[in-house]
Amino acid sequence: MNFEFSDEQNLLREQARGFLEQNCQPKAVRAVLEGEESYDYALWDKIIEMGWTSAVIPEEFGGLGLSYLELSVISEELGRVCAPVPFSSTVYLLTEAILASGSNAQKEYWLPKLAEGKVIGCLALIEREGQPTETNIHVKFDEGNLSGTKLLVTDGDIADLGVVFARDKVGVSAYLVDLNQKGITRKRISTIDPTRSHAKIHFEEVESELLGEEGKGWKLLEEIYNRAAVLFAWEQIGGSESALNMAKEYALGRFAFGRPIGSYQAIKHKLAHAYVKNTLARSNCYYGSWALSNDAPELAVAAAAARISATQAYYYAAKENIQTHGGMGFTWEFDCQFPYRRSKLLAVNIGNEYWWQDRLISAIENERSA
Amino acid sequence: MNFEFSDEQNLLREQARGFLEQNCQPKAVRAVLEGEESYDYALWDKIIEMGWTSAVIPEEFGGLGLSYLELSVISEELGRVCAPVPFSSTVYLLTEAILASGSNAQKEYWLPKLAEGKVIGCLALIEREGQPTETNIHVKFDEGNLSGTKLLVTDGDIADLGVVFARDKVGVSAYLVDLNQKGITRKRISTIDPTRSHAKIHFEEVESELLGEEGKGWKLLEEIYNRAAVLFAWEQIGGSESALNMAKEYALGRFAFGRPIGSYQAIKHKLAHAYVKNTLARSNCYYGSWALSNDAPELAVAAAAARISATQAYYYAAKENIQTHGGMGFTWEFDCQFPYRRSKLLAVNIGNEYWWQDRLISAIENERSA
Amino acid sequence: MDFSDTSEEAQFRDQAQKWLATNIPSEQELKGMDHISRAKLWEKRKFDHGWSCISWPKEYGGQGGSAIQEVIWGQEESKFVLPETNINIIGQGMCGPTMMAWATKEQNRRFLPPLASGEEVWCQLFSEPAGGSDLAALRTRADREGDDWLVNGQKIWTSGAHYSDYAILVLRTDPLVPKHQGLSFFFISMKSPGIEVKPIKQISGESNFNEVYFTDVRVPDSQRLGEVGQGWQVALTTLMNERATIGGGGGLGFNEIFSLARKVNFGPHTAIKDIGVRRKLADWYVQETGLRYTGYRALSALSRGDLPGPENSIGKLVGAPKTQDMAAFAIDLLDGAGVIADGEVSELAAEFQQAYMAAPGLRIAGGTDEVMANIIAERVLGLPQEVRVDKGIPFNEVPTSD
Amino acid sequence: MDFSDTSEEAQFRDQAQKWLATNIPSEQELKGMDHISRAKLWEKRKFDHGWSCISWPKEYGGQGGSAIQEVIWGQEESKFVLPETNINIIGQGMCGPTMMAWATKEQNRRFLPPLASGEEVWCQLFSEPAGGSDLAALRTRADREGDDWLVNGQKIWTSGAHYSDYAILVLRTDPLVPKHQGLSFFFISMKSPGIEVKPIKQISGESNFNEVYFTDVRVPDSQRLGEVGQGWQVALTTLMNERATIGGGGGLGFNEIFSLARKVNFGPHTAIKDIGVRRKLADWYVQETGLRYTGYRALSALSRGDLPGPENSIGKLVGAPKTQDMAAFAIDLLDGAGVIADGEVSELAAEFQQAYMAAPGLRIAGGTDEVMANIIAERVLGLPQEVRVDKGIPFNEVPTSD
Repeated sequence: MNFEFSDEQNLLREQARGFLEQNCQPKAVRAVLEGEESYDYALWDKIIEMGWTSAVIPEEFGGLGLSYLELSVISEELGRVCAPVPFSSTVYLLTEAILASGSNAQKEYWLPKLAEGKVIGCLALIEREGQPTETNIHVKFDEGNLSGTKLLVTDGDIADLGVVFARDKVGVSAYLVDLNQKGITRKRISTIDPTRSHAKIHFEEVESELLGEEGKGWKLLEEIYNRAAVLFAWEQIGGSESALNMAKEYALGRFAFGRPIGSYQAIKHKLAHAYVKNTLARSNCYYGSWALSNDAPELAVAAAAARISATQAYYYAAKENIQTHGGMGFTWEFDCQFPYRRSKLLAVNIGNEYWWQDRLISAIENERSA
Repeated sequence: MNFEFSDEQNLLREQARGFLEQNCQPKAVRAVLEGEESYDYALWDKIIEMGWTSAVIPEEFGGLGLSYLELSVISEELGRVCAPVPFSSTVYLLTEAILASGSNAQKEYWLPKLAEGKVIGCLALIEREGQPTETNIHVKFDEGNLSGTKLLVTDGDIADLGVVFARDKVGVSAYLVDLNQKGITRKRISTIDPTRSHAKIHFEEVESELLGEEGKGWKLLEEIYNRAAVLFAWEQIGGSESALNMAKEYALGRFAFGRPIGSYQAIKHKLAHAYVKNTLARSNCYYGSWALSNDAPELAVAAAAARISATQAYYYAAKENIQTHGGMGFTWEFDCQFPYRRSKLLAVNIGNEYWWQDRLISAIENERSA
Repeated sequence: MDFSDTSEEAQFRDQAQKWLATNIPSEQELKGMDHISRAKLWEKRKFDHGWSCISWPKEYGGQGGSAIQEVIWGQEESKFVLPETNINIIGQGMCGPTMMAWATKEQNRRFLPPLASGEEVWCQLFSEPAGGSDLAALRTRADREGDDWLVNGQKIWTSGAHYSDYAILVLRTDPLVPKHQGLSFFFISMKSPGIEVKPIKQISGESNFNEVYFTDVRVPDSQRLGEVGQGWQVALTTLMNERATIGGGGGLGFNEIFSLARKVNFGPHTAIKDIGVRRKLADWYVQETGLRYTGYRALSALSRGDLPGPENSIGKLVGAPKTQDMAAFAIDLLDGAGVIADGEVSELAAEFQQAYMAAPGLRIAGGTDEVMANIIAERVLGLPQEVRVDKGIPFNEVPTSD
Repeated sequence: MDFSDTSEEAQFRDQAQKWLATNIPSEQELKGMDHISRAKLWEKRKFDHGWSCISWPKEYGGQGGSAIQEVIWGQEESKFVLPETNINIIGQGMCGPTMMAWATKEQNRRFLPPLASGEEVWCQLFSEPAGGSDLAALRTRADREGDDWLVNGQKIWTSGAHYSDYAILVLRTDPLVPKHQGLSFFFISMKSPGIEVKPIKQISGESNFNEVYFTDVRVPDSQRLGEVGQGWQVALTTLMNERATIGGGGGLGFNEIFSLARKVNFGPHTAIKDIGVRRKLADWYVQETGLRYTGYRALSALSRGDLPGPENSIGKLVGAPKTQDMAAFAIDLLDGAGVIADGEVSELAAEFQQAYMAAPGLRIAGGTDEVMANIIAERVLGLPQEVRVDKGIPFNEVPTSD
């Protein structure tokens, strides 16, 4: 039994944490929160230099060819600091989409660019409020051109390349769209988490290229989501643990009635429960990473379990961190808002908890009927 | 605004409580729990003498003609002591069924007997595990005779008269069945709450009489349930408050580390939350009683709200009462088991919480679409 | 058991309705006025026609009415679209009653009528950065100098400090005695030299509160309420009124989520058809009706002449986390698009997001969830207080973080 | 990251599997034996073939193996239907390690081998009626008389007391010093005159525990472990092993509810089609896998040679209330018929009911939910202990209820 990260992976974690402590301090997150910029350019450039965006891209395409265990470590650390960069859109969603179903030509063209960090990516799915389903995709692909509006695209205002889900003659398919061409109008949108950037994108007869099989877009989406869910969950775990740490530090230092508030059971048990939720979610993430890195048939179940428990843990830790801070917790000047905002963004970014719960049970039903 | 019980009703409450403190002490409940008898005969006789079984039966049929507010008060007090008597089956279910849809002849024949306490009643619906629905009723009525098996009937082994739901030519209908006739086999069944009595009943071509409209049995059932739900909820509230009181008294008297366990926030907040749940449920019950006693169109919503919140409150108070007692709480010799058992029995006795939640939202949808 | 007014109550309600129907200022009349002026205009009009501070004595600008009349007025007033929320709600709800209990007749004759008429606005200066739930651990000190006291320190979480004319405040006049014994209570002009007000920005982007800094601010000893060292007892008068003034949760409730669930898609159908959604909705509904009817029961007691008890803490304890969970759930229902804060892009989403960001404040301001649970456990159930390690220890020797 | 054994571990597992495959006694062989004899037969057979107390030193009847080998053995053994549950689990898991740490070599050579072979059964006598979560508040006293101690008082919650040969126990040897300082630790023959064992009936109807009464029971001073007054430190050795011995929740888990939901009707379809049921199931599933993989991580640490930490309290804290809620939910799913306790009338219902009645015990025995949360808060997160009003006070002056 060796259900642990290796020494090398733990070393990578230390390096990553040290790097982010230096290059992604709370004031850097705050600068994006309060400022005009869509993301932290300097940090993004350094992340590219570190090779993180190319971690799981095979060496033949210019990547580092590392496993998903290494990427998991990086994801957790990025989540811990609420990094204001388009990492998840580029790496977990776009790169994964191309790795999963790109043609050789597409891989040869785009993967080296992604590995070099020359391309920011995004996934464009959502057209309206509520749960996206195959039947409510209305962006249209016809005779080589794509038209319509995607209501909310994370990193959509800064991305160079998007996977866009559209209806064509066969059904719903995924299309690769160069976002720096004519016919595209992007409107930046303010969201619950201004440390990440979002846009509404309108396509007007825009050239695009089929990704994967025609009419199999929804299956591809679920495949991408299964893989991305594990990495998103690691970001959530990182954030959740950071929220718990903030709360714990505050509870140790803040006094009421002559003793630290951390000595009151109301606070102690609150934080103990946060720790329990984090630990269970983390262990589910271990299993998710194992399944992801081994391309195991258990991935559907493992990804859903990691995703659900991490979503629940992060919400709890983020809100109870503010609660533990009392009045100061909900002031703008305190950093408690970072995980509170980010937890909600990540909670709905690739389908909400309820959707994943249903998928989990379906996956278990499949496993057991097989 | 006078959203309170009247002075007379509060006086009735005091009398009822005093009566039950004397005639239904824990040792009486324990005697039924541990003994062979189906219910507390002596208590039941005295309850009949007090006129409680005849409370809402109109004076013309020999009843007291009181309102449902008085009956609510009695229900709460019976619930408080986990009274081991067939009150709910006889009064909330059978009597209500006859009041709601009995023919004049049926009323004239049965109501005076019920008022006098000569008849114990029951409602026979359940034929298998899982939620009963109109389609899974298989007990059959054909040419004046009823045949088939009801899996679980509360008070079925001691009842004289039952409302039995059966399938006939038109659909599902309710039938009045004299249970003291030939062709009926009853098997007493042990359940989670041995302080109440249960039976499996087999009917073999048994004479029975239509109650209400043919084929409208399910509608009648829902109507009976709406009315009974308020009274069941009062029993639940009484039990829940009693569980909280037991926990509170124990928390005040039990010391750990040199101070009462009730001074620890883990216990304080647990009990505070039980109090909050009880209070909200009680207020919903007030509204339920108002709707019931005024035959208000709001009854469907009011009954469901009372039922749901009382079910949730009772489960919480009953289990956390044991938890507050620590090791002694789960010993046979302590009385913590009474509310724990009873809470679960009442929770599923007229449809579980989930069924009521769905009914509540349906009732709200109806209100708002009207 | 019924919901109707007594005949006197019904008559009063009728009068109130009639007056309101013809006296709410039109938008025309308010045109160009800022929110302070709008609010003051309405307060003054109510005062002039005898509808302000209904339960106060007449000599102090009130109407000598009953508590239930006050409630009936509030119910009727809330049915109309008013020019502005009452900026003097703390002044009239908390400062006024405290003055009545502790100030001299002369002071009350001078200060209460303009408070009732809205011409002068009051605020309350209790909380401090080091205090929090431990309100009495406040440090802002007042040192005697002749007939005056010199005030130095900082208050926080003050609503309306920037437009208030007067304030009530508790100060530490003796740090060498145990916490509760070294406090004294004053009222003060907010125009006094040395007072500086700074708004606090919340994570919701709003600024409902202020920090108030004191640098050698003079307050005459004649403006002391109660004896020197008796400040905590005076403060309790104020706090007893706080529970009555500060209500349940925020605006978000069952209706909003119910209506959202009928609009948005969840899997193959609208969310309201999802049985899991229905169950969540049912749970919230019964909490809300439970709170509503608990309120009716409290009103009935009020109508009978009883005082509201600490049971009212239930409203906040249930309402605030419920609002937070509902807002989080609404965003979930909206799924990916739920994060949109821009009302022009998604009106639906922006509304719930605001609630999500404001909810943490609801769980803290006016007493945290934890404090509310303590209040219920101690004052309703009679469970023992926390062990108090600061009991009997001179304030300046109580352990703190700094 | 992988789930496979190291090559040594694999080899050991292989040997274990092979031996188990041919050595489990047949029902034929066990025919007519009571449960004690069945259990002892199996323990003795394991011992004779070198599969008992694997991590104990050889001279004490063990195999000198590693902690991970112990775990592997347990995994493999649990795959078979055994004659009986191990009646010496507390003896081998808790009493043995305590003896090893504190008894003399001679004592260990005498007592440990028959404990390992199951020929002698041991139990643990710590809890008392007045103690509960405050274990050290025990009152059963031992008074010195020559070379012996005279024991008087009552212990409670003792598993297996009625068939045990020996016991370890903590006694109060000095009530005049503070709580933890007045305790001493002994081992004792359960056959000593003056010991009376009475079973405790639980609400589930089972009797898994006993009360043990002591009336002038003599225990030789040579059977004291540790110094006089050092009993609490010795007890901590035992308790550290308790966490490793007592596992997570009870038998009820996701699989049972999942399978129930596929069988019973809920509204118009089977319960598993109900989206609300699916969500509840999903939540329980992720808790269970979370616990399982947390266990894998702990095993990995064990395999590396690290000691298990207080993180393991998670299993009980999560598992026990989950079992309770699952049992309650299962009864709800079965609806009205869910209350049937008679397995002949409804096999389906009776199973969950038993779990419902046993669950309250799971949340209490071996440390209440509240104690587990305290352990995590204090020992994992490093938050401060409760304020201790009994600290430094002579035991007989600490406030109690009587």
